[in-house]
Amino acid sequence: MQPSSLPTIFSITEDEIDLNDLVERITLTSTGAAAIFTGMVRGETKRGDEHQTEYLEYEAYIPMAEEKMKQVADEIRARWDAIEGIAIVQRIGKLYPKTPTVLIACTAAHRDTGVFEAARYGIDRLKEIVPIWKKEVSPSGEFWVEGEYMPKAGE
Amino acid sequence: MQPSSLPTIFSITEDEIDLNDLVERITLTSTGAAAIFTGMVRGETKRGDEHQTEYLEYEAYIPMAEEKMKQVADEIRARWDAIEGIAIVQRIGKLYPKTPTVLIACTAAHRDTGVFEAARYGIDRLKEIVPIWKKEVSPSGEFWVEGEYMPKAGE
Amino acid sequence: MNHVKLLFFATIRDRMGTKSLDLELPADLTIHGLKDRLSEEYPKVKESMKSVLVTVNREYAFDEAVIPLNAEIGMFPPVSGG
Amino acid sequence: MNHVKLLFFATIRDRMGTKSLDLELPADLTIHGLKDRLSEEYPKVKESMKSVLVTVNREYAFDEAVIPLNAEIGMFPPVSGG
Repeated sequence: MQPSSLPTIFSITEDEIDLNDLVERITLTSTGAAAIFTGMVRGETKRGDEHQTEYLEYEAYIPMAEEKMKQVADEIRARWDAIEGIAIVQRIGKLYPKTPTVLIACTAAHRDTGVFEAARYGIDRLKEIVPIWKKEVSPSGEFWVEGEYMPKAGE
Repeated sequence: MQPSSLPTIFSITEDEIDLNDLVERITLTSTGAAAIFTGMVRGETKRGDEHQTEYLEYEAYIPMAEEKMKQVADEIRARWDAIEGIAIVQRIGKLYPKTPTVLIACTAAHRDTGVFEAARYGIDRLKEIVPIWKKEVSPSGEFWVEGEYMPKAGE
Repeated sequence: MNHVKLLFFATIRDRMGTKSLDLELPADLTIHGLKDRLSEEYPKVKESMKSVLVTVNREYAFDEAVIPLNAEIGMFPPVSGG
Repeated sequence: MNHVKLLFFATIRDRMGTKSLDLELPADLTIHGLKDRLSEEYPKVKESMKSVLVTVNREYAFDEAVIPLNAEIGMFPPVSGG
């Protein structure tokens, strides 16, 4: 099948992330496997600087974020040609602990075709190049979380 | 935290698999990442013997399957000590193309702690040792799908 | 004598024509001995007995094992869930 | 002159005190030149300009690039979505 006819979903939304719906929308008749990553707001962080989080506030440069999500999907398809459907969703706004904030899902006919690796690659790339930021609000104050990745030309 | 206080869900069910609910039930305040695998009934299979499937009929040796799902979860925790919650669900009965039939989900504080590998291991082990079988019904007849794995002593 | 409950699944159940069977076995019978007995009494499963998986009280068990008292024995082909 | 729209996000927006700015720039100004100009006019972002990410028409852009006509320019810290 041509990549253009394969389902690819990008979304930046203030609504709840519905895993059932998203997986269904990237399932074809030939699909037998889906690997899905979701990230949630951690209320308690132990690694690094131990701290509590009251909530996170997400914002995005929406039109560019949508284009970069498309780029992440294109990169996934270029690397794993068995991938059938891709969904990339970022929830923005004020999000409380235990709430899913992001989803990457990839489907394929079989599980040994790169679906797991593709989902992992997708979340890693989203955190590198998709223009979204989060501000952490905790009992001790608020601060912007900053990533570390510096995009290169062509990214 | 002691493994005994961490959420572990096993289920063999005739009901729809609800990803949102299952992920929520294995999300702790310290959770920041979930890797989820779902398998679906393929209506069209291209790899190997190309064929169409009308539906699959699953059956399980239920009490043993539950014990073996617990064993898979124990094996996951022994290999990846960062894993917080685990859900392993197999849907049985008559299932049509595009329907999710199985789910393995693992949560952890961070995504680089083995969640992806743990979910992958979980589905691989389920397909080796958990006593569940499927019969494939197609326009050209029906046949039992047989696995290849021969469990060893202690498995 | 040892009273055991046999449970059959998938192809084995189809060939046995039943889901379960209650049997009286000699006290020191092995899994191997049980397979031989079933092969004789149910010729349809003779071929299947070569590759059948056997469980005793819901743990995989192997030819040399002696069947414990009042065991629940499962017999089935390699699993294919997922 | 080149009329461009600047969009600021996260820490950069906080320090600029605004989400966006319309500017008239010399026709051959580079990204580097734009950063210098903002550093002078908005001392609060001077430090941020050293590590800021810059986009031109929603693609990452770098110091030497000349800013095209009517560009939409984004300025923000390294991303932290997910």
